Amino acid sequence: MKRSPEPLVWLAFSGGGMAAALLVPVLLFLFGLAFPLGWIEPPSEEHLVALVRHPITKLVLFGLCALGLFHFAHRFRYTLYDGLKLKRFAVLIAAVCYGAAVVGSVASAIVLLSV
Amino acid sequence: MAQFHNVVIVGGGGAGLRAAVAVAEANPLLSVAIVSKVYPMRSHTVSAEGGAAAVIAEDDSLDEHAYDTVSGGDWLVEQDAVEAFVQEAPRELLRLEHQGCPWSRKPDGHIAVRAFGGMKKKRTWFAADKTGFHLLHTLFQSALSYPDIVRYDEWFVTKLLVDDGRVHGVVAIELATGRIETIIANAVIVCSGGCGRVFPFTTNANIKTGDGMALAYQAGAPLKDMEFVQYHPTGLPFTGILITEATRAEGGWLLNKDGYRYLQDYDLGKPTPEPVLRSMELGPRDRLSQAFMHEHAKGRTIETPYGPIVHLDLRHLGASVIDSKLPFVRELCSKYQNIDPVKELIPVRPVVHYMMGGIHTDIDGATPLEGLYAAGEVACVSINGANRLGSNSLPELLVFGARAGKAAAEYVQSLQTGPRSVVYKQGDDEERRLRHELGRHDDGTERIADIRTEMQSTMEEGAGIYRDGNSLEKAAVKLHELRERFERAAIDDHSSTFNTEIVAMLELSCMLDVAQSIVACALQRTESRGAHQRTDHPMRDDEKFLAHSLVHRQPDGSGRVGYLPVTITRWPPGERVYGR
Amino acid sequence: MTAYRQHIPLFWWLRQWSYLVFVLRELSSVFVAWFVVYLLMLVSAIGDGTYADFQAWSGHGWVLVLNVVALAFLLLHAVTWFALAPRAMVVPHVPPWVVLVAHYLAWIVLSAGVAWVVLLR
Amino acid sequence: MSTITMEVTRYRPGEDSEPTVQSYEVPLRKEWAVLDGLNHIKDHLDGTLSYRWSCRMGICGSCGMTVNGRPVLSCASFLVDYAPGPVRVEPLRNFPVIRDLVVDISDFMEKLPRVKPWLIADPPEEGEFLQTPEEMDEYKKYSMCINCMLCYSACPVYALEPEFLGPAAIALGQRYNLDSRDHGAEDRRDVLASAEGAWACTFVGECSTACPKGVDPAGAIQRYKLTAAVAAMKDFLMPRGARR
Ligand SMILES: Cc1cc2nc3c(=O)[nH]c(=O)nc-3n(C[C@H](O)[C@H](O)[C@H](O)COP(=O)(O)OP(=O)(O)OC[C@H]3O[C@@H](n4cnc5c(N)ncnc54)[C@H](O)[C@@H]3O)c2cc1C
Ligand code: SF4
Ligand code: F3S
Ligand code: FES
Repeated sequence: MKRSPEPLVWLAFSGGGMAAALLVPVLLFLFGLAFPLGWIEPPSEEHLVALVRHPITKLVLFGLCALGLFHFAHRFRYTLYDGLKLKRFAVLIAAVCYGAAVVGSVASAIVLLSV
Repeated sequence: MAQFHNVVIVGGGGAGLRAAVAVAEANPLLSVAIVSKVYPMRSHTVSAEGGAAAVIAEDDSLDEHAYDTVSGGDWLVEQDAVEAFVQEAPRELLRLEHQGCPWSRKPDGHIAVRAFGGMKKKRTWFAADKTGFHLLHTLFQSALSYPDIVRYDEWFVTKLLVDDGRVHGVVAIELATGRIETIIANAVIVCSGGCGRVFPFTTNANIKTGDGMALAYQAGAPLKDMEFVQYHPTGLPFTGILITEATRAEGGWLLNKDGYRYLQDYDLGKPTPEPVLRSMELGPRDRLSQAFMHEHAKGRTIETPYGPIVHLDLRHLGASVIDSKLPFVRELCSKYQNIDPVKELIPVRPVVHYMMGGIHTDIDGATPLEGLYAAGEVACVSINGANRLGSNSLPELLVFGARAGKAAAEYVQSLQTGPRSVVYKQGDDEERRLRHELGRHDDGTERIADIRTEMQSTMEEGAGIYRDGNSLEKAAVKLHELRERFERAAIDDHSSTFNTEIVAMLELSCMLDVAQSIVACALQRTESRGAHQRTDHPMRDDEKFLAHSLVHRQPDGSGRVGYLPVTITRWPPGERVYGR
Repeated sequence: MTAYRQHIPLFWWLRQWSYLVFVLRELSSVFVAWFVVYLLMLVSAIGDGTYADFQAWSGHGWVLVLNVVALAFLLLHAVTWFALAPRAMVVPHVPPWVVLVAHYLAWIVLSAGVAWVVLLR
Repeated sequence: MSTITMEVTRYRPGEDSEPTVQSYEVPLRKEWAVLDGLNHIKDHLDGTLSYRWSCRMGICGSCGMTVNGRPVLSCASFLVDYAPGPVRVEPLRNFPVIRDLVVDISDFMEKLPRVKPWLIADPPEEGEFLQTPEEMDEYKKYSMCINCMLCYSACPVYALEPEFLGPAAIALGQRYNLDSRDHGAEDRRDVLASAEGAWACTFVGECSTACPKGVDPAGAIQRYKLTAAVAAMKDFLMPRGARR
């Protein structure tokens, strides 16, 4: 029986989509706009250090990074297929996209473990 | 190169699909093919709205269904066929349920039934108000599970091949390519539907042009009871789109221009707020359409650019009943009439709806021509007699489609010999004729559409709800003239790819045959019965006319009308009583 | 039969507004990826003790512009994602609008929670 | 009487190497659908125009066309809504054009049986399957498909990936999967959950926008993805034999 590996990547894609929708806007707003622009007084460095060293934070952030990257990989893969009519390079595109997600996930694990 | 099948079915509507499955089930070794001028799921069965009658309710009985059918048909009914029909109908509808048809349900999960015109009990199964749609798609989709049923989709049958008093197949054109093919078969089942398009104002789809009736007629099989054309009392003006009888079964009222429920003046009972079976708005269609004509004569209808109308009032049913039981009616009214039946009156007028007559068959769908079978609206068994009851047609397609399929499968098994070479020659001749038609009439002087329009208005004027000797004579003369003008019709389109003009021409030729046979039969029947109302002979005449008209085509194209006595088993002719 | 095969232009999504919105929605994924990169830079800056440098860098005009665009795309992502949810997740006996509202509620609660944790001092 | 210009795509194989546009003036009447305009052309102006139609009440699914760029049923779209015009009438997109406004849908007809759109179940010995109105609501809208192909015409994935099973076929598979009487979900899974099945859909959602019968194929497909993903996880976690 030929079954496609698609369910796995799709679940990762969906998980990432949900995580990104729920968490990224607020994080991006705070760290990307509000703090740099001084709209909100940024928290102290000690607080942040304590926060990212907390195992739950590490776990959540790792989940967000890895799933987010798979979300990206999956969607971007289809955007290239359809948006630019590149389906003929399907194998290459899939390898590059998911490859990037795997590498990125490993990298985020290293970063998170090293803080 | 010819194609070969044991059984060829002309038409992929309800009757055709059911017949095909019946053949396949009777003998899986047989090769069965459906040839249809549209994809099966586009067939006109898809438009049926209201429901399909079959006895399942506790308080109902087969005898009552049979009696309603016989009296509804004004006794011009084969009673043995009706008995078989009422008995097999529940089985057929259940079979569809088992195949997935989404019949509307009671809260406890059992099949629900609704009232219908002319029926004494609630026995009409329904799938909201898209019964035909669900029925056809269920039949079509479950037929896909029989991979051995071959389909010729979008092939137009132009001729039945007959040799030595036996049918040997058909000739058909593949529309997409213009390819003309002789399809040899041991038996042919014609399931090509009705012929409403012979009239100008009809609920019928564009494809309902009576092709099968004409094919059989041309091949030498007689047509039966062609004078009985049903007008449905409630069609939308301009489009002719049907507003189903289920609206009245759910409690809708018919109002004249004074807001008066005028049916009470026509011996159809007394008005009550709740619908009463076999009474008022739930009377039979012939009587309701006739009542409209009388109201019109009295000046109590409303004039519109699309003819006189009365109103159908559903407002008191409320949005929830309309949305759950009649959603399609609401959709159609808002789309095509720009009104909301929850708040507004629906303008309606009688509209040509159904052909009681058709190819003469026996109780097994067999015609007098050996190897030729027919079922569905194209056929006349007859269970419908002089007036069909609403919701009897869908179960009829199934019951007699199945019977014809089974009978054809048996017939084919008993055959020894194949066709003689003359049959192939006939096929070649037909191909030559069609090629000639394609190229012909570059210099033609008549437009097909004009002839068609004139034929339609001729039929409306001469053979409408009320007719008389005079109007029919005139119609006959006019049709003869149109037939001659048809020979001079022009064809603009000489392409062999999807040539819809050639199709329109072939259909017009069929419709002219059908129109002529309707008029011929109506002229001879000097009585009034059911849907055939002669103002010059207003009474029913059982002495002379408790008999089916049979019209045979003569070599000169005219029809010879004879009569066949009606089979009476248990219900001697009586008075048709409604509302009392 | 020589059927004519209709041509699909490379930039077919410019043909119709709804297709364009679709492609933009899909492109939001690029900004999700960008955010992951940005987040990891932030985290490693916090770990290295170079958080101040990171803050200075994130105040650069182009970084800000990029983040504004990214935020816009993420909002598009979130809104379209929630709109889709009730169609994929059909919960028995729960009408679709409830599923939709539940997602928005979750969004608000989580956002508030994250802000609280981050800003807690 | 006022008129409106209809710009109709013509394509006659053998004569034209590619489609051309022909303009016709037709009466602009309040009641007229685009289809009535075409019928006027066919009957009175130009008998060579080819298109499909039958029921003219939005139920047979024959008359899909692209009108002013959108896939619609031409019998259920009205000329006045396009006034003052001109109205562009083209064949449905994403299908080969056989002639004028007639497209080749044999691809769908070949795909449809693959999803096994029939009830897979053993009927009860006697009487009907019981099914409550609520159970019927589970699949009802997916059973409303008239096979009009507007969704295929609207779907860019189908345009680019003709192998894609497509919105209507998947919705019809789901119609049976979600029917309380049916036990065939497992039989349909190989096709529906293949790479050309539900997974190929990227949820453009235009199929549901175009659908004239409220089928919501986009929703059906998303739902199926979730079901299929869960089933795949179960396969992964549980040995074969443990499953039904
Ligand atoms: C609007 C409407 C509502 C109705 N509602 C009800 C109802 O509620 N209850 C009820 O019982 N009845 C109802 N009826 C009547 C009933 O629907 C029809 O009588 C019935 O569906 C006819 O089915 P059929 O199979 O005989 O033919 P159709 O479904 O009309 O099929 C005819 C088939 O023959 C094919 N065909 C025709 N000519 C050719 C040719 N030359 N070559 C090849 N193929 C050909 C067509 O392609 C088609 O597949 C209604 C009818 C209408 C018009
Ligand atoms: S899903 Fe809708 S648009 Fe698609 S074929 Fe069915 S009815 Fe037409
Ligand atoms: S438009 Fe196409 S991509 Fe999916 S949601 Fe509909 S099938
Ligand atoms: S003609 Fe039947 S759907 Fe338009």
